[in-house]
Amino acid sequence: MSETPGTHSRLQRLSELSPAAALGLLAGVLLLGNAAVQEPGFFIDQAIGGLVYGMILVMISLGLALVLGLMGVVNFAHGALFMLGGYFTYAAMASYGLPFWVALLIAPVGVGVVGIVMEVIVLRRLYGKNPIIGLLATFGLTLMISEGVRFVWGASAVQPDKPAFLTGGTDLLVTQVGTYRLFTVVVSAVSVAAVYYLITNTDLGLTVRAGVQDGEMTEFVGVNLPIRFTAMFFLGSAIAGLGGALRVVEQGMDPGVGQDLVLLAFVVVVIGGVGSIFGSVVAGLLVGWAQFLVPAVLSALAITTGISSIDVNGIGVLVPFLVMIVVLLLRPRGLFGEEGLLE
Amino acid sequence: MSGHADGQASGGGSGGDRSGGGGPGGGSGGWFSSGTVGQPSLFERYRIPLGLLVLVVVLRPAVASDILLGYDAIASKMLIMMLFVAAFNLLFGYTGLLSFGHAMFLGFGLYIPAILVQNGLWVLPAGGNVTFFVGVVLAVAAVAVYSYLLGKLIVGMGEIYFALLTLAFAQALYFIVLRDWWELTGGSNGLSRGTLPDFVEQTRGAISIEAFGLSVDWYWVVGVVFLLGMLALWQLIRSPFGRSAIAVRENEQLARAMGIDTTRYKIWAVTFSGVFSALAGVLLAIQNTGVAIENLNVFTSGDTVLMAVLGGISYFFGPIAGAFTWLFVEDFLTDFELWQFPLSEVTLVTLDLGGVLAYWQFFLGALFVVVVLTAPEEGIWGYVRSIPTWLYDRVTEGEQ
Amino acid sequence: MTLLSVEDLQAGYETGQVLFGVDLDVEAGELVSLLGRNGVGKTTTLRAIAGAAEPAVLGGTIRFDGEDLLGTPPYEIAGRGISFVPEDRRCFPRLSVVENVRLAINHAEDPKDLETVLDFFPELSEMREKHARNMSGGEQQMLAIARALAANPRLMLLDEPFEGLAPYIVRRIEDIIAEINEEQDIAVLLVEQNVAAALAVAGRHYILDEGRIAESVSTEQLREDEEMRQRYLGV
Amino acid sequence: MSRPDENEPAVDPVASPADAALGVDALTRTFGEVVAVDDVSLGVPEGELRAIIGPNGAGKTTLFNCIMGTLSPTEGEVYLSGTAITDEPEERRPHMGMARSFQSNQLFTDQTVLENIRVVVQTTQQGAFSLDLFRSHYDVGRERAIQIAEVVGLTGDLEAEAKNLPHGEQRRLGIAMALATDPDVLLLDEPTSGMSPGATTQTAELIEEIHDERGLTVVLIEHDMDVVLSISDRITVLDRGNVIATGPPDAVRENQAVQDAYLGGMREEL
Repeated sequence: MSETPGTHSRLQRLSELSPAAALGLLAGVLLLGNAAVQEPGFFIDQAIGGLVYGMILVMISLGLALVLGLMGVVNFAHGALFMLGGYFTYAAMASYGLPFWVALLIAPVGVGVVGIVMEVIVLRRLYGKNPIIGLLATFGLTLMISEGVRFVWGASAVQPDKPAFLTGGTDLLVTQVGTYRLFTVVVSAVSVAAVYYLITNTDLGLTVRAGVQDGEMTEFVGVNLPIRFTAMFFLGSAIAGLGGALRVVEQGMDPGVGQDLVLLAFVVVVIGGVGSIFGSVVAGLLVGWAQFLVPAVLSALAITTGISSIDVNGIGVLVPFLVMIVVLLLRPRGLFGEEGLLE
Repeated sequence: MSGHADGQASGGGSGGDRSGGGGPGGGSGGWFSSGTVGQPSLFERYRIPLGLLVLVVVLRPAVASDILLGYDAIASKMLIMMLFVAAFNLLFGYTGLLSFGHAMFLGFGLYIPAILVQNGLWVLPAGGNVTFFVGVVLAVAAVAVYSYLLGKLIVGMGEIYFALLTLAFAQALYFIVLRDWWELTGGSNGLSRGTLPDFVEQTRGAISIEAFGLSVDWYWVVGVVFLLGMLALWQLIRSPFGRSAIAVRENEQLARAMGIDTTRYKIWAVTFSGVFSALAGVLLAIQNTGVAIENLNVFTSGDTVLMAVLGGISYFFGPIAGAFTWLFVEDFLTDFELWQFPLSEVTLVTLDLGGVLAYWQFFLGALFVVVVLTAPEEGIWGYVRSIPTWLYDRVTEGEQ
Repeated sequence: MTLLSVEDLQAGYETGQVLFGVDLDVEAGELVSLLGRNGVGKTTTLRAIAGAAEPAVLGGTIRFDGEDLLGTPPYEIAGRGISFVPEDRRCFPRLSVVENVRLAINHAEDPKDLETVLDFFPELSEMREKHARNMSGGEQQMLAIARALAANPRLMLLDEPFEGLAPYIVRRIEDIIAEINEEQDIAVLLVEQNVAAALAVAGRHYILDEGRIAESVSTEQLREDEEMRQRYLGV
Repeated sequence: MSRPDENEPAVDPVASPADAALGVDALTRTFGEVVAVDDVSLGVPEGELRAIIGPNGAGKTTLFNCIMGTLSPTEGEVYLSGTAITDEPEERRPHMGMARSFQSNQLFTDQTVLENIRVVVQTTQQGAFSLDLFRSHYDVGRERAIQIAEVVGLTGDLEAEAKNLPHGEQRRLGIAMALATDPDVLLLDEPTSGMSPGATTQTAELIEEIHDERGLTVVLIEHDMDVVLSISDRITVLDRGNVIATGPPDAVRENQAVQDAYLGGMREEL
């Protein structure tokens, strides 16, 4: 995982695509244009929906990519941590009557603490081992967290009340967007930027990057690595918790959400390229948009061509998987993946 | 030391059904000794088929007894899940590929025969009916082609990718079935009655098979298919093909350097695993008298992994032990409310555990984590197997 | 003053014991070499001093500045003033030159200044942003030494710093080591197979054979005693 | 078998690598900007026991991996009995007549000694892939595997699991598995590393025996100069990715470039 010198070189590498891929890209742009012309209102709604959803995906994938790229552990429990963030927020607001702001602070910290417990008791034993073992162990943890949540909050969905000042809509010239959705996008973008800064520009980021490349040597240089790995895991968990907190207010939360979303997050990480934080951000947005825009594109195409069967109902959920299969066929390492990681 | 004791030790302690062990340990000595170097005794050679036979005969009366579950309908389901998890473990335990989406293969067996029986083959003229058996054959053919192509696509990308990609493919397939664009799968309702072949009879919840004027209990039908399937898996593992696959799992770099085409062995292992899983799916459809979409979702896939690892992936009987434990615990604990000690007749302590035990998966998850962290390849069966050796060691210690 | 004192050190790996009682001392500011053929336990000795998880220490003592080092985690040993330059350099391949050095600076009690370190290695200051994996063997060796120097240690452990390097680079590294030792007054324990290079820089030599110190000699003695060189070093 | 003349100078006797039993032509392998093997050419005549020596980091193992197809060379060709095999996948090469043993212990660790060898015999008999499903593995390649175990002296441990063998026997098992591919050219990567002096001598004798009795072409990477000088027909010296000398042991021992590079740059003052 080397983030320092190069977003540019990365984009350059991406530009070395084959003519066929370039042609595909052109076709994509044309299809999007068609959709924007045919049903502008629907298109913009979907684009914004995709952005909000993509940002949530980025939040989940980011923590997953951090732990995977830096510590080499495939954390299946990451979705469960996201879910837990939602439930903590719900508990803080609905059961303890705390204001939304406070809950937004408590939930990530709480999830981070759960993350620390997980790291100290379980994950610490997995560094440097076969990632499959990590996947299995964290899968067991997922089961425990889901059952725990079911035990405490029951199996049905929960949703706290939206804070009053975020309930309305905001005019964005062409369309109106829920203020809360904008809020989600802003908070996500700020957290992504903060994480990126942390990894590339702070000592914590430097030591953890070094620790992944050569843990023993990092300790020889004088770094107390275990504590730093724990800190990094706290961070990854806290971001997932924040994502959950943002989502529960908008859409509610049930014990099954974690498993569904962690799967999507894996898809995002695989598309972005294992080991690349930057890739996860790009892929998260890409998947979010694809999921929302493909239906718009198909709907517009159905209008243009007059063939109504093109407009497949509910194709959106399949889109991330189709994107992943296409990306892997063209670039087995994902968009920005590095050679040799997890192979 | 007597020959008898020697046989005990080598049978219980080393080699045997361990996927890693090339041949049973001990070699000479034992009940049916052949005596030459490297040639196991007949007993050791056919220990696994014998064990399977005993299992089928004993399982139903055992679970039906009051000490255990007290009802026998679960026995056939246990056998089906054992076959399914064993098919999964052909891939994970013997080839080293962790499939996190194994429910999709099960789904082929669940859905395809039912869909074909209900709708006929679209290539045939209207009314081109498909019998159940033809449906099964086509399902197996379909799953073979699908898993072969899937394997070809994703097997070369590394273990973790394989796990994540099988998960993703399974999920994609799940969504397709759920959305039911072609009105074949019944979406979230699944497929119920009418999809079953007409030789299946149901009377007061018990299933039997009517054929050639005979009525055969469903359990014995499952037992026979289970035996055939498991024996085929066993033969696969002991065949030269299976040994190469094990070599691939043990040390892929070395295997390639020694001239083994590791990629092709992996692809074919995926294929065989898919076929046997689909076979379990066919049985499950009849067992449940219909198809529920839950059998296709990510939780079913996850449970499969849990059962295999809990049971012990390096042993042939590991998945069997795992599936048994899982279903037993599920049934036992969810029905269990009052814990009376030591016996219900003479109770000293009574505990109401119903509230906690409803969340039994929490404890199973914890047990699973412990197994993965301490002995990821041993599981319950590894533990059970070590008991005779341990006892034997204690006894001989005393003699010396 | 005796800075490092190793007594009756016994250590080994899962595959078997390697060290069967190593005794050696390094005085403050001294440059000592530890010589021996392949596989006699030179690297094992250094790793044991640096506090690596492997080998396991089975007996004996390691004292630094009078304090027992056994059981101390490697990062604390580094903190007490011992820098380790292991075999194969082990620069962080996907960190830049500056990041490699800064890591050491960030985690030492009384580090040197980044620019001071880079000034000491003009070759490296020309490639500040280059990733270590893209550097030649000699450049990596300099970076590994620079990283160790940045922590401003009292003792530097060097494991075969001349291995696989071209002769003119060997001379350059020899000069660097001599300078570090003489001008900066840092004690050095140098493990080598390259007898000539060791003779050129070190004043005193231990010869390790089958896990024990077989001889402790001065440079002059080793130069003159061809029979000893032949017996233990094959030269 | 070509035994070199005692007075032969330190040059490679085979003019063209394409004519040799094993040939390497202008092979280069780089990792990033690091050149591990730099334009190396070699020709090993049929039946020769060739040692490749050089200090750590000279590029010996990289060269080996390029020859065996574990790594693909950046440039250059590899020839086996006159056929260019550079683009053949790694798993094809044992079937073409070349086999290797690994430097670090690479075994099927949980399997018995017999099964380790047997699975290689089976692969040699059946090819890189075979859907042989209906027989038992007991019936394929067992006798042959036992014979090979006898050659390397592992008969007493046939049923022991490979991971439980002592280090020296594990290395011999590695050699046995390479032999089981029935090779014409055998490549051994530091077969005596980490061995006691006694075991080293035994292994050297074993290698010599295999070479003499079977007329194999053997290429050997080795650190221990005594072993190399006593058993090899010719020695090739690598230094920093280049061949600096090739010739019979005595010629190489006397060669000045070798003295400088390998034996630690013997200077006048030493």
